[in-house]
Amino acid sequence: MATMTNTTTSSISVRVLLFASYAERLGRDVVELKLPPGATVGDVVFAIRALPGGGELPDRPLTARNLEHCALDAPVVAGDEIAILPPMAGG
Amino acid sequence: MATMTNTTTSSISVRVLLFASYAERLGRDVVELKLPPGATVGDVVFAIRALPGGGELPDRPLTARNLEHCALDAPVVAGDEIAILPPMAGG
Amino acid sequence: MAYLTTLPIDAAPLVRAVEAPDRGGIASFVGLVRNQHGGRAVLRLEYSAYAPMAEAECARIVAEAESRWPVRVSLAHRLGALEIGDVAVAVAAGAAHRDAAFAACRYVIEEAKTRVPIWKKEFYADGTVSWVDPTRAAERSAAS
Amino acid sequence: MAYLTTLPIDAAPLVRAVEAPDRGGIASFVGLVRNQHGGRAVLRLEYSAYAPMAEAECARIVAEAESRWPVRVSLAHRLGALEIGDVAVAVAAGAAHRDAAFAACRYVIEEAKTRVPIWKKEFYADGTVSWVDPTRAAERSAAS
Repeated sequence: MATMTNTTTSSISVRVLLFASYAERLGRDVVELKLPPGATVGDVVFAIRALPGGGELPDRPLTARNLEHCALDAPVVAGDEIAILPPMAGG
Repeated sequence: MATMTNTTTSSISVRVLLFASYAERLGRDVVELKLPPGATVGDVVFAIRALPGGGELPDRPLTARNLEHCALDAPVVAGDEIAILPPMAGG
Repeated sequence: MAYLTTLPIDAAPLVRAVEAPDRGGIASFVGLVRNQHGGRAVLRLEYSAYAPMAEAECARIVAEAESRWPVRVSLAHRLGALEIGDVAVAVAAGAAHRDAAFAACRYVIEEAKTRVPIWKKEFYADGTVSWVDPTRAAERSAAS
Repeated sequence: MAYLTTLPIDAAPLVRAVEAPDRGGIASFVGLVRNQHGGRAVLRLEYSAYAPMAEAECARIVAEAESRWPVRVSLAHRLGALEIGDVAVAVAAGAAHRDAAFAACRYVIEEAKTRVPIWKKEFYADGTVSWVDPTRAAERSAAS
């Protein structure tokens, strides 16, 4: 399981974006995370939910990886941009 | 059965309109008919098909009575405007 | 609102006519003169109509749509000589919800094509001319 | 063609973008800001987006529609502050035949509403504000 304190030399850095109601709940719209190799988008969500205000997010939110919708078991690699998406309301 | 030679005092006068390909086949777009009381729109069609060029019309064309689609058994009364309609092609 | 016109049709005022502050969706359809029909190159066409009945039938179709769905509908059909790309027919349906807007828009164009006494004479590139008959099977598959 | 804009959307150029001499039918949809939502009076709203993904997702939806049907599609979505009656989204689909135009237009608006990362904050007459969540049942029935 990924944690924010993992700082081994092989850890990967990802940028996590928050939007709309989720950004309001956490009081921020970008979080930089370090994760162990083999981490998934679900691990990103777990780490974000551990932050102050993060517990208000659903445990299985919509997510995107590098501008595409993705499942929670999608792998994360260094440099990825992961987004946690509130329910969409366009149109 | 209506005929164009019915001229009893109780005969009814109707105006028959022809359009598009049907008008071209008969070489005219209006025909004034006199019909016996109790005549139907089908009788109007029968009389029109007996005119020169009228035999090229289908025996059961689309018809309208006083600006509304009608069936061939619709009754005709004096002063009616009957139209014989080729297949419609709007839009 | 329904009307026939010999002037070019602009869809924008038809759309505006069905807007309202409580209507969130407007579905519309525009039928244009195509450059071919059933594999034959079309140069231009002429629409003629039984005008008073066509006006009445268009109004009846609009009224039917407005009674079947909670919508406002506008419908216009061009008559006379048209060139390729000209708007032949335009429909707009405005509703609170898009299901009703789409359903009413589709209903109106389908009914208009089969019920409104309008006839189309096509002028082909090979110099021939014909009245279009959508009830012939070959023409059904070619219709827009 | 798909784009996001903070400027007012005019549907006319979207329709023209999908016209061609061999396309006889253009189906379009315009979504407007309504003055109420779920029984509450709405004064105005704000759309925000994950803009680079929203652009990419709009382009993917257009490409999907153009591969599923023989159509050309245009899609635009407004961002920023909108007033009642403003166009929020517009779709146009042009095809030789109207079945494809209607099907593609409907597909694009349905997909856009569920897949494009855009969020709507509504400002109500009672002074409250909320983020719209169409996945809540009460809001599904209120959506346009």
